[in-house]
Amino acid sequence: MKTLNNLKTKNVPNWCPGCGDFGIWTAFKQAADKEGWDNSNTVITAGIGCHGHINNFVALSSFEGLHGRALPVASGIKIANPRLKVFVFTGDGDALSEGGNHFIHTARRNHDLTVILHDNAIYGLTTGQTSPRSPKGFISKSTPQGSFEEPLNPLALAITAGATFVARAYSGDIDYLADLMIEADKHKGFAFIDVLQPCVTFNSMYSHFFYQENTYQIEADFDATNKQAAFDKSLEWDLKKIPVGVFYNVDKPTYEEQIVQIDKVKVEKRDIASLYTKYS
Amino acid sequence: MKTLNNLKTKNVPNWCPGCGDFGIWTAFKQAADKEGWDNSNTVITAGIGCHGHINNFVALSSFEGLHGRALPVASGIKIANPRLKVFVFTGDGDALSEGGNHFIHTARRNHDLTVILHDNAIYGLTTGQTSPRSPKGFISKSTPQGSFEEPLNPLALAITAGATFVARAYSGDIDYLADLMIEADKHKGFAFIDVLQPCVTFNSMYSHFFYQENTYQIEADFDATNKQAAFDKSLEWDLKKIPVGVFYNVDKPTYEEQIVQIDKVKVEKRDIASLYTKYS
Amino acid sequence: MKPAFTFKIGGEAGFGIMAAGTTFAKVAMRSGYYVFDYSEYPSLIRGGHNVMQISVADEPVNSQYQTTNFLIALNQQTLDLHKNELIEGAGVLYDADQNIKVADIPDGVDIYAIPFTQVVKQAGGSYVMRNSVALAAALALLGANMQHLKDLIAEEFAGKEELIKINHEVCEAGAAFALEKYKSKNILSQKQNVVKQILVTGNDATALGAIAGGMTFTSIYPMTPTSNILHILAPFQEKFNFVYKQPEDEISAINMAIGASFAGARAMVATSGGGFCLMSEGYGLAGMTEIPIVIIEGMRGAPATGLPTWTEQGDLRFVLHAHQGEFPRIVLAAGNVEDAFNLALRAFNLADKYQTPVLILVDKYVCESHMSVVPFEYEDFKIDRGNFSVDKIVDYKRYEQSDTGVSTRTIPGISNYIIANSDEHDVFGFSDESSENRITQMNKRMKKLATCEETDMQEPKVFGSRDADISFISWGSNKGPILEALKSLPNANYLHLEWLNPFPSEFIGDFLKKAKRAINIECNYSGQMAGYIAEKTGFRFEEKNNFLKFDGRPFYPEEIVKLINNENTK
Amino acid sequence: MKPAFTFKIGGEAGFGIMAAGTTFAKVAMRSGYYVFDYSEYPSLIRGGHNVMQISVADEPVNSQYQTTNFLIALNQQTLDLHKNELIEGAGVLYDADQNIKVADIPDGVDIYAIPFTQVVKQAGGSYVMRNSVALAAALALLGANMQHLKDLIAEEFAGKEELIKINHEVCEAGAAFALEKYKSKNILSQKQNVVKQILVTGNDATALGAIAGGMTFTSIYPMTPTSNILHILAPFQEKFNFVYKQPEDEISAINMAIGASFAGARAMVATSGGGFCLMSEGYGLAGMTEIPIVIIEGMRGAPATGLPTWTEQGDLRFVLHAHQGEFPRIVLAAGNVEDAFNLALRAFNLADKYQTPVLILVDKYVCESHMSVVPFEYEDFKIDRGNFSVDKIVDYKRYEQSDTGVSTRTIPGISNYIIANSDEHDVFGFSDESSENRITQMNKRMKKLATCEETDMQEPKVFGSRDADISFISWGSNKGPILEALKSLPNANYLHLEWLNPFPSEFIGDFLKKAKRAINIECNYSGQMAGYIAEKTGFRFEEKNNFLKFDGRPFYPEEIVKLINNENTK
Ligand SMILES: Cc1ncc(C[n+]2csc(CCOP(=O)(O)OP(=O)(O)O)c2C)c(N)n1
Ligand SMILES: Cc1ncc(C[n+]2csc(CCOP(=O)(O)OP(=O)(O)O)c2C)c(N)n1
Ligand code: SF4
Ligand code: SF4
Ligand SMILES: [Mg+2]
Ligand SMILES: [Mg+2]
Repeated sequence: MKTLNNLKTKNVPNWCPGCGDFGIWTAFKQAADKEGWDNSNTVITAGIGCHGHINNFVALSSFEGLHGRALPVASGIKIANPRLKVFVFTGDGDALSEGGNHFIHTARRNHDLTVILHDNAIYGLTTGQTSPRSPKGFISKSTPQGSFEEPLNPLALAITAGATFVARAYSGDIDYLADLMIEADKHKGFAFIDVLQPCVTFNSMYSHFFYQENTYQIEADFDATNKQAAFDKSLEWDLKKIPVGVFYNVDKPTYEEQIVQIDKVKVEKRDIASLYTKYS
Repeated sequence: MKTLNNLKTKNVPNWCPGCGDFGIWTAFKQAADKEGWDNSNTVITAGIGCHGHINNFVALSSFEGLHGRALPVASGIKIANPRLKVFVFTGDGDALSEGGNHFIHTARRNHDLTVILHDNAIYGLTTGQTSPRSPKGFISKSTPQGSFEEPLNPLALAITAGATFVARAYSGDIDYLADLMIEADKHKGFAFIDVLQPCVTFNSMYSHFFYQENTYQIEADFDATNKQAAFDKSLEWDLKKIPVGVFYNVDKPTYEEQIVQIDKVKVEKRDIASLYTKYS
Repeated sequence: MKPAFTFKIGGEAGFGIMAAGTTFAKVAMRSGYYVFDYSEYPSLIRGGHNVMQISVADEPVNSQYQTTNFLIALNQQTLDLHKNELIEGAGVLYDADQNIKVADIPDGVDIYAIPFTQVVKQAGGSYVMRNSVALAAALALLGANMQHLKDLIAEEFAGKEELIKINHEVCEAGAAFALEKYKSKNILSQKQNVVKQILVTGNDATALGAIAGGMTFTSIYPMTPTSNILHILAPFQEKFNFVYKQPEDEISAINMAIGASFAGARAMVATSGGGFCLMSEGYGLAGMTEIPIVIIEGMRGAPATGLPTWTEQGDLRFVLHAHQGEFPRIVLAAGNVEDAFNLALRAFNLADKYQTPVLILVDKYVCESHMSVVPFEYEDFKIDRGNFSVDKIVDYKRYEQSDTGVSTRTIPGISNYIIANSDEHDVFGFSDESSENRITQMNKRMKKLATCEETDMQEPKVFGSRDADISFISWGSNKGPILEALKSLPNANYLHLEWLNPFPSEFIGDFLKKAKRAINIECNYSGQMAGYIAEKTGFRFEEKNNFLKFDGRPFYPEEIVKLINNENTK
Repeated sequence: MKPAFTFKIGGEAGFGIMAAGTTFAKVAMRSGYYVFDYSEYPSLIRGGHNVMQISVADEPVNSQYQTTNFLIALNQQTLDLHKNELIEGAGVLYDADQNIKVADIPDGVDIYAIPFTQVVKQAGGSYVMRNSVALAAALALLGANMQHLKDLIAEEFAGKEELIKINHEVCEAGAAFALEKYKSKNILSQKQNVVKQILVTGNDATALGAIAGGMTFTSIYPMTPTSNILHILAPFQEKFNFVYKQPEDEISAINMAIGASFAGARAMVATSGGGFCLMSEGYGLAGMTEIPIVIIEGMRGAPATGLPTWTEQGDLRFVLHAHQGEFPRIVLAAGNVEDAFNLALRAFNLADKYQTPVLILVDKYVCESHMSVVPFEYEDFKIDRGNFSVDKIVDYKRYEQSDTGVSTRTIPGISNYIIANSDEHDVFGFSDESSENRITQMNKRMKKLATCEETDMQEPKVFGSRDADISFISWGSNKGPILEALKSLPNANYLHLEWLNPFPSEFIGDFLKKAKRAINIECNYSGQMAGYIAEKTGFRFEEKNNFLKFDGRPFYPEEIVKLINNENTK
């Protein structure tokens, strides 16, 4: 089993000091350590953005592809080898803007993936433009007059589209986030964690302080198997009233357990003679 | 004002006899006739699919672009000339599969469009493949073993994403559909009508008979201003229990009324000297 | 003399024209003939004009012809559109129950009036069986072995005895009516020695090649002219143990395929130009991350939605240059169904060997035209996964330098640490923007193309004699019409280009330099191959030697022959 | 002798290197010098090495240089990486408060040790003002007019008197400390005659050109190196009455722009190669529906995510051939900020005139490098919307034939019936798949390119004497380094290509035929322009005459000079 230490790579994380991505990184390594996620059983995919740099800092096999396309790559990996744990690290620009179509369709198919959204409500890597998570009125380089658009609600969207595990955590709450990651991994199907991740450089609105002040843990008796209740809960977003926890958690067949099982490396020449009748 | 007759073009509709698209076409012409939608005030955009052929059969200025891209073209038109009524005719493959990303983002921005989904739960023009609206287990050329995927719920998706008017009708109920189109047009903001449109050639499951038997009109006292209620209602889909009517209807500022108003044709050479200070 | 007998059936879209045509072709094939068919139809489910032409010959036949020897007209429009194709001695069969005007059929053409509906009714059949009457009557008049038609019906309706019986009766009635009223000709008579053949389209051949070649994953978003590949593959997933996935769009298609390939699968996608636009970002991603994938790109009339059900060869330059910057891409073009099978079969080995995308260009003409061929032979073919290891490798370097440019590939999940990174990366896969690393990795990747050129690239084939007066040069599906034209042009030969990248520039340059007169033939507006040859070899075609066509129709052998003969008599 | 003084400042990303460098450049410009700057930084928000070099000269200066005359090292890494660029008589200024090793600075270089933090503290400033100390010290040591620095600070913090005061004090302290300890040189002294100049990047110039040229709609999804265009434009929407829309992706960007243009707006998009992949389907849609749009394509290291913050010219062939089939596209490339302004300004007229996409190729080097130029002159420029009518037209035919290929365009909403259709269409816009119609419409569309070639295409410019021994030929941002190299190569001239499609083949062919020795210079792997020239003119560059670079760095004038000189002495 890998230890926290040997998940390190030769690269030192170069996120801005204080960036919420450090919390996600630490939580993931902690969970990996606890659960024994290593190169015998795990692969990660990442989008393009500050979040995507994570693949340079975790010594697990990884695929950092194109902006917005981490999900289809992950689905392809999982179909080819369902025994792999597949983690997807994506950003709000990556998953909800450029890759919005994949987000809803990957959820609806219930691919057995764990998807971690670095939700900083900003385009970090391109130096600060409004994202689909930025609130109405948000001022940034791309909306100097304030954004005119309602943000997307990634939890409601995931629930609506067909995700079977939907949760939220704040990136600073490392132990809880690590536990959620473990739970999401154990869940069979599309497991989605919206991580409230402060971008200390380009989004002063959603700071660590803001999330520390305004989040609360979902009630212990909340029924996470009820879609309507989950949807209602996901609409809550107000001062002191941002719920974190598991919103939705139901059992459904995963995409991978329904389809033909191919062997990841067994590639054989095939005899097609039996098909000729049709063409004769 | 145009009459039903002079909205005709030189082309005779060539949908399959019995196709639900005839109903949509007729309802639209009826509404146009009643409301005076003509080339002085209206433009239509269409996707690629059987549905998209409609632009050849209605004598209104039209843009039939690429598969999946009717919505961004429509948004561009509306931004450039907010006085135009813009109708979007799209298919379930067009709007929910190829164009799924535009669907959620156009809804969330509340562009002032009327979007008519020819929802036949199939890819018609490409001769019958499973669509994101086809039910689980659906057998088609692309899923001969039955589809493994849960369908998308376009109403729930529209409500979640931020549409402000969300309704459903059966294409055979022409008068009602025409009335809905008029109401949707009058609505300020993203107005979406999911039209249950039988494809008599490739989808025998959702026939005219099926919809005639299984739809019911939403209760008169239903509160369409309540998002949660609308969402709950949109989840209903069962034998004898497919609601039609207005699910959601709220007032919010449209995208176009918030942004800078450009004049559609006023293009002027501009003096940039005032900007030089910044660069000096 | 035209080296084939050409049969045509036309009518309104949605009335089973293609099915009837294919049945005719199979009867001819089972009777010992070679056949080729070509169909035209609009981008509509119903309405519009559908037509299918079948060339039948004693020797292998490679294309359609402009003239028609026998026409079945299911409606007036068919007659109007095609009557002038009828040549001396031809026959035309039409529905006498309709008010069809036959007044201006050319002289010397036999006219067969058969009341389709009446015959069907009398035989106790239903309206939808009218095509069977027409087909049976035509076959009878051509002296065909009617047992083949009966067999085909029995195979189609296998298990439904009632349907078989009534269809057989309808056919018999049609044949009887025709023979009673008209004299039969001895044209399609049963041959003694029947070579076993199959009747396949380019799409069939591609799908079969992919199955034979060991494909384990494919994601295809439907798009004419390659949608049929998915229709052919989807039912056989369990039988052959592969996954077909219908994705939400083409972007997802190629990224899923890349993911699957990264995890060890043999992956393929198929699309047309519009979908390929959306794949173009993933195309280069595969190049950069060195992931093998096979891409089938089926060209059609363009730009934009264009002429969705018509043919063109306008995407040559696009696929050669799609995506920002440069990466090694192997680009091949299929000339006919046999090529389509062989290229699809072998593309997976090439992709694995060079760990990069292999793209096969086809077009509507080759994708959807049937040709009869002897069953595909690939005994010598072996799966070659290239430098691929499932061993545990310590200090593994995914992008290590090597003489060939190829490094050892492994897969996740077997304790190797493998990094794929779309950023420029070092030998491990970590992002590295230094000048030295950039140069090393670019050279490494591009080296693969040079290796492929030396090791795997095939010389183009020359058909016909080496020292001809006229040398045609072309690529893709023009192969068919050109080979047919050669039958009438003994002084011409043909250089067929299959490898487009890497490109056999030297061979081509030599050939062209030696050619007495070289003529470039292409189905696109500007002569893209002519430009490519000029760039690569320095040889420039004079304008009069560029035969171009861009109206969505393939070349006809007669057009090629006429162009040459007219010039010669000037 | 190097015709410029080169100043460099380097340190860790996120520490205001670019801001300090730009301030230095402005001081020089306001003192009457010409400046050019070039910066390098990784694709990270923090960490990694940032560096900016400013060339200062008495004459217009067009590029960076390999050698450095004055270096500010904010950290050890900067010294290590750049010390060898320092030439005899150069100076290096570093932070004496850090434990920086200066041991192996080359001989003959003046070393200035300034304790940044200490000076800041003593002046009562805060840690973030350390760059001000460095800058003030450097400017003082170079004999600059310190008032410019003070003015720039006052402008930056306008309205915040406290901040201005303390920054001024910090600067004064920095200058005083330096002058006390070291001797000042007379290098950046104030000139008497100061020509009014502005300091702009290619992105600035493009944005300004678009504003001046009447753009009314733009949708840009952020992507290096063109994101700054949106940052520049967004704040001025109300002032100049246009809309900037941030779309969900690049597909939406181009389709929105097409919709806006259809409705009458002047529309633009901007992206880089990866985003352009996603736009490539819309590119041809605009071509097919004959909708004017302007596309800015900013190249960077590729393929895939590649080298996002580095330069390359690898997308030439891609933009020339992107999209299935063929349609008329006008492709231009900007050589420097003045060209960027002029091309953006005029692109809208071209797009409207030919009712088709106009694409401007830029690259990271021109997009993000500042150059000082006299304010843009465009008095003679007039808006030309081409054949555009807002009258009511009876029996309107959107795609009517004409001699030029251009037909009358109108807009929806004014009672005209106008149909845009991505299918092949007839004169009205209705779908039409007939052969005759197809040929007519293809010829009509492509005719526009021929018209443009005759009417609007500009001859390429030759810099330097017509009969030189060496003729450089290149395109895009290489213009800068080549023009600088010419200053040291009196026997060389330079043919700069701005129009890439239509392409001035005849002019270029003539020029190359006459050239004693023609050398192609490009920042890409395979020499795409060389290939294009071979295709279009028949002229083929020998391998030794292809100067190619593909490591993400632009050419340096010294490299070009050295290549020539080394060869001459061989
Ligand atoms: C096709 C494409 N378009 C645009 C970009 C430029 N780009 C890189 S990262 C990014 C957005 C990043 O935002 P997000 O996904 O929220 O990640 P963050 O940096 O905030 O973690 C963009 C637009 C790209 N790489 N590819
Ligand atoms: C980029 C692209 N991919 C694929 C296609 C092929 N195509 C044409 S219509 C269509 C689907 C039509 O389905 P839908 O939108 O539901 O329309 P319907 O025919 O059912 O009305 C597809 C896949 C295309 N034209 N463009
Ligand atoms: S820019 Fe924001 S998201 Fe990116 S590393 Fe810095 S703090 Fe984190
Ligand atoms: S295929 Fe279906 S959707 Fe298309 S025209 Fe026919 S019935 Fe209508
Ligand atoms: Mg983000
Ligand atoms: Mg549909």
